[in-house]
This record gives sequence, C-alpha cells and structure tokens, in this order.
Amino acid sequence: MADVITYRQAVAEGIAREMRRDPAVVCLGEDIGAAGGVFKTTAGLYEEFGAGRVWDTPISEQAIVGAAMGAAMTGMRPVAEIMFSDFLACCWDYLANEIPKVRYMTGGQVTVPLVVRTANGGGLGFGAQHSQATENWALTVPGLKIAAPATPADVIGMMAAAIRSDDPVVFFEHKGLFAGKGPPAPPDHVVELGHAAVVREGDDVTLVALASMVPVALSAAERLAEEGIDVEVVDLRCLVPLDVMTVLGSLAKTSRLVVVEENPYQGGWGGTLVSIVADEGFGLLDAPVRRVAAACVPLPFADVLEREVVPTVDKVAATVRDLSAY
Amino acid sequence: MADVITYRQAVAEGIAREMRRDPAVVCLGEDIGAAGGVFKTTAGLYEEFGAGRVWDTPISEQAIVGAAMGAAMTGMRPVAEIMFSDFLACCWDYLANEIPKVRYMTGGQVTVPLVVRTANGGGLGFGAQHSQATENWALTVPGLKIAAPATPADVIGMMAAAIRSDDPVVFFEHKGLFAGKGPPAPPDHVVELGHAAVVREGDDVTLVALASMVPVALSAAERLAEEGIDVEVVDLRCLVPLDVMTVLGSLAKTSRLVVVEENPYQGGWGGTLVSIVADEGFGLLDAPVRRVAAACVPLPFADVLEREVVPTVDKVAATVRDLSAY
Amino acid sequence: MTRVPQPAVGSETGTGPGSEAAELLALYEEMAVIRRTEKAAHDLFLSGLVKGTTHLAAGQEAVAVGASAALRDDDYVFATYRGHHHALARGATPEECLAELMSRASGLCGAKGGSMHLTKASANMLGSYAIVGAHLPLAVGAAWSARLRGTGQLAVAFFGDGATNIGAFHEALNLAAVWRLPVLFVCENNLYMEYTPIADVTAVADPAADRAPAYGIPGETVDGNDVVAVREAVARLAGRARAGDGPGLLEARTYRHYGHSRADPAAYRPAEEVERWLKHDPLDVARGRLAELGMPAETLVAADQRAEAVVQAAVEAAKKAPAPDPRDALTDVWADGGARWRT
Amino acid sequence: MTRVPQPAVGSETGTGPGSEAAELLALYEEMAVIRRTEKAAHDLFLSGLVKGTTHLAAGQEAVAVGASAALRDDDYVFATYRGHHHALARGATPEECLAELMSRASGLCGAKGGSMHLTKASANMLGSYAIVGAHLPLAVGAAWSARLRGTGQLAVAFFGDGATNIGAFHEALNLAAVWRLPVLFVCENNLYMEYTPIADVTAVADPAADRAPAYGIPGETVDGNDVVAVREAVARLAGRARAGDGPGLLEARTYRHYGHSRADPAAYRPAEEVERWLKHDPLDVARGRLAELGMPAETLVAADQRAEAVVQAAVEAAKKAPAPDPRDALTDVWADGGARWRT
Ligand SMILES: Cc1ncc(C[n+]2csc(CCOP(=O)(O)OP(=O)(O)O)c2C)c(N)n1
Ligand SMILES: Cc1ncc(C[n+]2csc(CCOP(=O)(O)OP(=O)(O)O)c2C)c(N)n1
Ligand SMILES: [Mg+2]
Ligand SMILES: [Mg+2]
Repeated sequence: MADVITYRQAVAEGIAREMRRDPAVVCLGEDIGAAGGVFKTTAGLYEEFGAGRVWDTPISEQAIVGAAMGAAMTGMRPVAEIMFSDFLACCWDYLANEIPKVRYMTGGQVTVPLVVRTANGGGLGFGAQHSQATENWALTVPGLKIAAPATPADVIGMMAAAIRSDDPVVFFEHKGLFAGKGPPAPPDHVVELGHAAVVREGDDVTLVALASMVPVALSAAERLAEEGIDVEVVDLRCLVPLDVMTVLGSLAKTSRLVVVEENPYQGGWGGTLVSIVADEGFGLLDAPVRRVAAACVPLPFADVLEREVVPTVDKVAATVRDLSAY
Repeated sequence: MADVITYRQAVAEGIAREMRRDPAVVCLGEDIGAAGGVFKTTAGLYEEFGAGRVWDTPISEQAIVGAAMGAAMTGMRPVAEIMFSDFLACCWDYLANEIPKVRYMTGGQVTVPLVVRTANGGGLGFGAQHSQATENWALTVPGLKIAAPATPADVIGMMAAAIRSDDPVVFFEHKGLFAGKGPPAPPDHVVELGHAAVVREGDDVTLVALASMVPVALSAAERLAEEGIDVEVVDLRCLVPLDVMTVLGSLAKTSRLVVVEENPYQGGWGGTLVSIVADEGFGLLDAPVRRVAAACVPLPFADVLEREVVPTVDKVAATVRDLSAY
Repeated sequence: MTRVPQPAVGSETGTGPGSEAAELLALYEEMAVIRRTEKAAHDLFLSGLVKGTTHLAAGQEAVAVGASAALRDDDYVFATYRGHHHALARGATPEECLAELMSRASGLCGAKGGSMHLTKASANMLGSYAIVGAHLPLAVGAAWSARLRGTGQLAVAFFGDGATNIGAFHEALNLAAVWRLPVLFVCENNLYMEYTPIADVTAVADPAADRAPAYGIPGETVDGNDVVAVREAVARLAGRARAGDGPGLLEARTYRHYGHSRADPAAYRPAEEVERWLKHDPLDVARGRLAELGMPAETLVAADQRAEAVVQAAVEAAKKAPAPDPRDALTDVWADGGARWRT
Repeated sequence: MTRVPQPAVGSETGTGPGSEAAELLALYEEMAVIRRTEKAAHDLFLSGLVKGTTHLAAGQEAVAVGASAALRDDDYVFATYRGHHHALARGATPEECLAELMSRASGLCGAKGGSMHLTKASANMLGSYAIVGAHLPLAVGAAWSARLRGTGQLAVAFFGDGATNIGAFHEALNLAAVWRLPVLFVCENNLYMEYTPIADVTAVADPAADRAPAYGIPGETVDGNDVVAVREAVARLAGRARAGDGPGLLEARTYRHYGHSRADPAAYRPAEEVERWLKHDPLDVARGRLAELGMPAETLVAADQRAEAVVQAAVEAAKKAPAPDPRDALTDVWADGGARWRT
C-alpha cells in the first residue's frame, strides 16, 4: 500500500473496494467509464469492472438518478455520479421528492440503497454555476443521509458505509480537496455515518467544520495556538445523521462555538446545528455562537472576489479571536 | 368592496390589480386560464385579460419557469405558477442556478423581475409529494426574495410588491389558508417585502411564525394568555429580506424566543433565524431558544399521522409554557 | 384481487374459444371489480370518509387489466397518482386499497401514502407517483436492474398524456433506448391533463406515439378501452423487449369517467364527447366480445355480482379497520424502521 | 468586434458577386478574430493568466458568425459555456472577453462571470449558461416576450449535441412549438460531449434534427463549418419564424479543434477523425469560397493581419487592466445593486 493517497484516488479506491465485495454495486454517470470521470474520481473502475458495471450515460441527470433509484428498489446498489453538485438542481425532484420519500410513503415496503456522489464546493474558479457547496440543499430533505468527508481515509471509510447503507446517501466529494493527500485507509476500513471526529483537541473554543472547511479550521487553530487560543476542531463528517452529541460534548469543555461552513449563511447547515445548540446547549454557552459561512451571493469567478465570499483562514481566525475576547 | 375576502380570492385580486396597472405583467402556468387554476387562485384573470396575458402551459415546469425568466430578461414581468410548491423540485435548476444568479454573474447586466407563485404547505391530506412547506428550499439560494403571506390583505399587498420588484420573488401561497377570510385590502395596497409584522403584542415570550403558522401561533398565544403568559407574535412575512431587527426588537422586551415553522426542523428557516439571534441577540436571551418545526420525516397522508408531524397549537403552547418556566 | 392465469406471450390465438372466453371473463371480472372499487372510492370521498384527494381510473380499467394480463407476475409496474387500477390489476385487494384511502392502519401503505401512492411491493407493483413523469426513469432503472441481474423481468411505466411534455419523459425514453432495456412505456391518453385538453399544449397529435421515433423505438397506438387489444399490443412489445430488442411505447386512447380528482365535475368536457366515450365503455366492449364468444348473459351477471360482493365486503371491512397508531408517523424513514436523524 | 452589415433575409442571391465577396470577407474576418481570440485564451490559460476553465470554440466559428449574419441586431442570443464565439459574433470585443477570462475589472461581466458566462446584454447577447440545456427555455421566454411586445425580434439558442438528451430541451421545444414562437434552436453538433461521443448515448443519429418531428417543427442539418450555408439555413428558418410560422431547429455539424475544456488533449478522438475535420476548417472553407469569388489572396492576408493585430492588442490591453475591487464581490445580487438580504 502506498504511503499516501490523494483524495481523488480515494474516491475511486473506495468505490472499487465495494464493487469487489458486492456484485450488486454498479456505477453510472456522465463520462465515468473509459474517461475515468472528469475529475478522475472513477479512474480505473471501467478497466477493472468493465462496461457491465460502469455505465456511461447521456447528459440526463434525472434519468441518471431516477434509474439509480429504480435499480436500488430492485436489488442493486447503484452509485450514481452527478458531475458537479450544482447539477443536483437538475434532478432535484429525485433527491427531494422521490428517493427520500418512497420508503416512508409506502409504509416501509421499499428500500432504496443508493449513493449519489457529486463534486462539491468552490475554490477552483469555476464560477457561479459550478462552485457551490450544496450540502445544505440536501439537509432540507428528511430521508437523505449526507456524507462529506475531509480526508482520503474518510473518503474510503465513508464510501464503504454509504454503499453498504440500506438508506440513500448523498456523498459530497470536495473539488478543492481532490488533489490533497493523506494516509491511505487500511483494508475493510469503514467509517460509520453519523460520527463526527474531534480532529484537534483544545479548551477555549470549539470550531465545527465540514469537508474543505476542516483544513481551513485546522489552519486557523494553528495560527490561534500561537496567540495562546486553544481551539478544538470537530470534523462533522455527516450532516445526517448529525452528531450533535460530539458537538455538545466539546462545548461542555469550551463553552464557545464557531461553525465554519462553505455554503451560504442563509439556509446554511450551521443554522440547524446552532439552533440545536441554542436550545439543548444553551446552558453550556459563555458567549454568542458565531457562524463563518459564505456571503449570501452567488459565487463569483475571479479569485480575488471568491475569497471575499467564502470562509478563509483569516476570517475564521478573526472570528475566533473576537469570540474568545467576549 | 366586500367586507371580507378569502385568501384564495386575494391571490387573484392581487394579480389582477397589477395586471391592470402594468401591461408588462403576464401570467403562465398549468390550468391557470379558463380553468382559473386548480386552487382557483387565478379565477377571473382569463376572463378579464384574455388569452394574450394568461397562458396555459403544458406540464413542463422547467419550461414554465425558464420561459418566465427569458421573458423577464426582455421587458416583461411574468408571474409563473408552479401548482404545488413540491414541484419546484422539477424546475429547481431555474430557482437555484439560473434566476438568482444571472444578474450577479453578468456583473449586473441583466435584471429578472419575475414572480414564481406556488401553493405551499400541508394540512389537506395530500400526502408526501403534495404537502411540503418548501420555503426553506428557497432560503438556501442567495438571490431570491421569499414572500409567504398569512392574511388576504397581505397577499394583495405583498403580491403588488413582488410583481413590482425588479428582483425575482418566490411567492408562497399557503394551501391551508386559501379558504380563510380577512378584511380586504384598500386600493393600491402595497406591503413592502422584508417588513415583519408584530401581530400580537406581549411581554413574556416572542413567537416568530410564517404563513399558516401565524394563526397557529396566535391561537397558542390566546390559550397561553388564559394561563397568564403574555406572548408576542411576529409574522415574519418574508424570509428574504429577513427582518431580523423586528425579531431582535421583540426579544429586547421578552428575552425568550420560540420559532414556529412548518418546514422540517433539519434545514428549516428557523435555523438561520435562530443562529442570528444566538449571535447578535445572545445578550438579550434569558432562556434557550426553541424551534417548533415539522418532524424530520416526509409528510404522511392520514390526518392522525400528519398531526404528529407538523406544529400544532398544542405543541406550540406546550413549548412556550415550558420555556417560560425556564 | 386474485391474479388471472398468465397467458404465455403470443399464445392468445392458439387456444380454443372456450379457454379464450374464460380468460376474457376473468379480465372482465377484474375490470368490474376495479370499476366498483372506484365507485366506492368516489362515494366514500363524497361522504367524507376518504380525505385528501383521489384520482379515479374508472373508464381506464382495460389498460391496467389488459397490460397486466400480458405481463409476468414478477414484472415491475410503476404507476401514477391515478393508479388504483394498476394496484388492483397487480394483485392488491380492494380492501387494502380502500383502507389506505380511508386512512386505516390496514391500508396498503399503512395510511402513510394515501390514494396517490398505492404500492404493493410484494407483487412488484413498485408504487404510484404523484409528480408527473417522475416514475419513468424509475422504470428504466428497474429494467436496467433486471438486465444486470439477468432475470428476464420487464418494467412497465404507466403514465398520462400530460406526462409526455415533461423533461423526465424525454430523458427516460432516450436512456432506455440507448441501453436497449426491457421497459415498456404505456401512456394512458385520456385526452385531458387536469382541466386542459392535452391537444392544447402538445406539438403533435399523438403525444406519446408521435414521440417514439425521437428515440428510435416502436410507438404504437391502441384502443385503450379494449382489454384484448391492449393485452395483445403489450404482449407484442413485451416479447420484443424480453428478447433484448429494447423498449417499446404504447399509447392507449381512453377516457376517465369521473373528473380529474376529488369532486371535479369535469364541466370542461363537451357533453357530446363524454357521451361518445361512455358508449365505448371498456366493460361494454369486453361484454360485447364475450357475447361474440358465446358467453351466456347469466355468467356475466354472476361475475358482476361477485365483483359487487367483493367490493361491498371490502368497504365494510375497511370501515371497520382501525386508524393508524399516531406513533407510526415517526417510523419507516430509514431502513432500520426509524426516523432518527441526529444523535 | 464590429458587426458586419446585415443582409436582408433572402437577399443573398440578389447582389452582385463583388458585394457577396465583400460580405463573405467580413464574415471571414470575424471568424479569423474568433480563432485568434480562442488561441489567445488557450495560451493565456496555459501560462496561468486565465484561471478556472475555458471551453474553446475554435473550429466552430462558422456557426456563430453565419447565424449572426442572418439575424437582426436586436435579436436575442443565448449561448452555452462554450460561447466565446457567440459573444464575439454578437458584438463583444476580444478585449472585453479576454479581460473577463483574465479576471479583470474591465471584463464583460466585471470578472464575476468568467469564461462560461460571457454576456453582452447591450447587444441582446443575453448570456452564456453553464448548466447544459438550461438556456433553451430562456430563449423560448425571450421569443414569447418579443411576440407579446410585438417587436418582430427572434430569439436564438445555441447548444451542444449533448444538450439534446436533457429534459429542458424537450420542454423548451414543445412549448415553443405549441405557442408558435419566433425562436430558433441551433445545435452545434461537434460529435462529443465532454469525452464521450454523442453517438454512444443518443437513440437517434442526428441528435437534434431527428427530434424535430417530435415537436412538429422543421429540423434541418447543415455543414456547420460553411459560414455561407449556415447563414442561409438560419436566414430561411428565421424568415419562417418571423413570419409567424413558429420555431425552427438547425443542427450544424462541426468540430472543436481543442479538447473539451482547459488542457484536455482530447485523446479520446481518433487521429483520423481529427485530421479529417481539420482539413474541413471553417476558415479554409470560407477561403475557398472567397477564392472562387475571385478574392485576391493579399486581401485575405490583410484580413488575417488585421485579425491578428486586433487580438494582440486585446491581449495586451487585458493584461494591463486592473483586477476587480474585492468589494465588488458584494454587489449586483439585487436590482438595487446591493447584496443585502436581511435587516
Ligand atoms: C410535475 C408535476 N406537475 C404538475 C402536477 C399536477 N398535476 C397532477 S395530475 C396533472 C395532470 C396530469 O395529466 P395526465 O398526465 O394526462 O394524467 P391523467 O391525470 O389524465 O391521468 C397535473 C398537472 C404534478 N402532479 N406534477
Ligand atoms: C446539466 C449538466 N450536466 C452536466 C454538465 C457537465 N458538462 C459540461 S459540458 C458537458 C458536455 C456538453 O456537451 P455538448 O452539449 O455536446 O456541448 P459541447 O461541450 O460539445 O459544446 C457536460 C457533460 C453540465 N454543465 N450541465
Ligand atoms: Mg390525461
Ligand atoms: Mg458536443
């Protein structure tokens, strides 16, 4: 096993491991076959598993996700790729109204074990329609599990859990992390969905982050450590199941919370988390709760503009600094 | 002018008033013409304005909203109906990626003065795919204004503001309120978007609600008044612009907040509001903040089940009672 | 409803008239049961025992029954909110359907689904969907799955004329054709969407069949009120599809006897048109065919009586069934049976 | 880019060869400018001065220039992320396009849009859209608006072959046909989506033209690398549409010289195919036509030199232009110019 693996490779590796174990796992999506995916996140799958298990599709997001649903209802475990998470909007009916509801509205008759994988988030200069962090869209819909790993090993472990899950999972792979490296995952590595990770311990302030915001939070924490502020960083990993207990556990120690989200402030997932904390964790709080989220604008193209919009190490550090002085 | 008008009639009246003043206002949607709309919310428009301004469409939600966008970019003020707000999912790309972004991503070159009207919410036993309160979906997208009136007069006043707005507005008409009655609106009644209304004054607890939850909150307030708990009720009216100041103003008096939302707790709009309060209003709070929102499940068909899922007067009253004892 | 014996594909002509008549009688009786179930649903709605909405399929029975007769028991069926006839034709009982409409715990979906979502997964009737056109890609996926698993199963999506103008229709048909999947698209063209004639909003005359060439697949039209014609057309397309020749599209012309939903009086339909279609009632058409085959009138009367009795008993049983336990509102979201979304 | 004089619809044949040659020379020069702008964009991308992504239209110039030549100045154009050629053909300058790609304040969209969203609203070039197929309904809406306002304007949507399999395509074409709107759908079939051949995932041979009958509208194919043929085909469909005869669809066969985007080497394309298409370069085709019309070679050289100079100057100017003010990130959401979403 190599010493390090990229996040991008981890995606393909995570899928491949499950395809090896379970013949019911099949992939479909645009350019995922011989081309290996436009982000190369399915590289090698077509070669290893062939056209019978790795299916190129037309540009038909509704058909992709709808067909995945139909297949999942009838014995398969499809893994559908929606190339950019912005395009989830093109098949939103399936994510919002069909996949998460069919089990409930049939009184539990039908199970939908599928994964919708998608490249999420900004930072690459792709502009307003190819850069969004849309994990908060999925959070508006009860019945979807939502995974958003921050490290290659978590990609593999959470992919295993997602594909083995009998529930539908939306799996957000972060474009800004694809080139990042990390330790590879041991064989049969499974990271159960719904377990946040405390990725840095600290006593003064709790930073909760997801996906690409985890390294941002960690960098801010390091910078703040030099200033004598001891930051605990929680990688939430999943939005559903939402690991509230780990967050409250951290707060019991720090009494101060900052949430770092890439999605816009309005309607962002941090709102849900903070509202739980402001209720169940109210007694733990010594200071206001802050959210560092994207500004409520579409994502601009130019780097110098995008930096103004999304959370950065500077912004997170400034917020924490301010809060610890409260 | 009649003494009372139904919410349903107010929709048609609100549109008609704007169509009379401005020839650029045109309507399109499924069954909105001679049929008067499946909820009769466009009754009379076809008769008064003719087929040249009231257009029946195929079942093509993307074409409806996309055509409205194209028309809005070129000098018209289209009012598009999406029959049930659940079906916004079928044209979500337009709501999420096109309409709210084109002005920004063209550097302000293009304006999109349109209204997407839609019948929102539950309580009529229409089941999982026809009962959702989806105003929180719209909140995830910067660039949309979001209106959700609670009274017939507000329907008319906010419809005027929405149609005259040079920004795109998603206008949520609540199915559960259609049959409700209220005083009619005076001529040229305009309720500017982004102004919440304090619909009941009180000193002990602030209840913030929207659309059909406003009467629920008011009923709970009346019941609680008998128990000696003095509740202030704020009708938020809009999610964007969000009138945070009115909420904080009320909290300055009551120090206690309960938000009542029909959308699910996870990803609900109350999360955003509460997170602002937990930050900017932290010093005002004497107690945890609570959200009474729908359970995180699809909407069930049977009344007895639906009641378990959505906020009711009982649940709101119990929450407030509990909180005022904190 | 007890399923009728399955005629082997293409075998319709090989059997003697006696057996053909017996088969048709069984189809007739299935239709008679559906007709009465829909009437019961209508009456129960008017008397307040059915809440929400219903979309009745009275008048369209021959599509469901005829198609079903040409399918294997393990084929997959996907239907719309106007799907009572499909649930019944695929083996759901009138009692479990009506119980669902009446919000009883014994309903097909435990009263969580309602009229628009009748589903009998144990019979591979995989649901009724209330977003127009949404289930077409699902059927494509089920057919893809059948192919992957090598089971020889078909998937069939039934949908209305109005669904032919929505994007999912286009995407589903293209994907099915490109992958040559064993899936049939059966359009029930009843001339109307909710209150608007399909002809007013569709660029071609046959909204489904005229689109088939755009996907390089066979598109046929059929008298949707003739259960035998439907059975034969479906059998033909099913045979092709099962043989690996890819999807087929069938447009069945039919008519709904009631309005679109709930108490819609359907005043938008010309009286003359209604009359003409009522004269071409699928039950009458089948009766005519049975008479031609020499079936005695009393046999038909007996079938009607049995149907009547089944539905009456179903209504009574459903009325007596208990309401669901309110706590069930918080079950069945996840495969573990629960609804927990957080720690 | 200065717009060439507009030939009146159908007048192509009435003018003498001299004027025809002059017109064609102008079109040639427009194409030459586009070709060089795309080359510049490519080089600037490789040298790190263009961030994000680009989708170059080199090889497809004749579609944009030919179509534009058949349109009125006030007609509406909607393009895709592969839309530089359309922006340029409708009056955007190479400088404002390249400045946008290079994240300069002077860019067409103030560096908020980038390569995929070039827009020149003042010329009714109403944008480039990066969600495949999404802009087709927009063009339908613009045509509806033109009809409502009685302006005689057309709307034209340009899109790729890949867009023909997405739902919005279907909905847009049907609605346009039903309402008989003055809108043209022009498919640039360059044989590939990103890396996958369109033929692999489409049920019919001509992905756009073969679908036209499903909407009862005329569907034509044309050599998309012949600017004159494109101009004539568009003029014909535009004439019909403006006369009230409804939408038209044109499928232009063409080929992109670069890969799909960024630095894609397009290794998935057979060498032989690439070679064949490079031999059928739209600039060469126009040169051949010009030679036939007796245009001296020096005149062409001069046109090439002018094009080269324009683009060189544009690159230099764009390089010198300032970056946007970071504060502009928070403007232009709302019509009041701001981004305030709360009190
Ligand atoms: C996407 C979507 N748009 C609109 C509706 C509302 N609606 C329900 S049924 C219907 C008419 C459908 O007509 P058709 O497909 O002909 O089926 P029929 O009702 O005639 O069986 C409409 C518009 C819906 N359910 N889904
Ligand atoms: C809805 C949607 N799905 C997928 C993509 C990703 N994507 C961008 S371009 C492209 C290929 C489009 O091919 P085609 O329409 O032929 O246009 P071309 O790039 O060849 O000009 C794809 C799949 C997208 N932008 N939008
Ligand atoms: Mg119909
Ligand atoms: Mg292409």
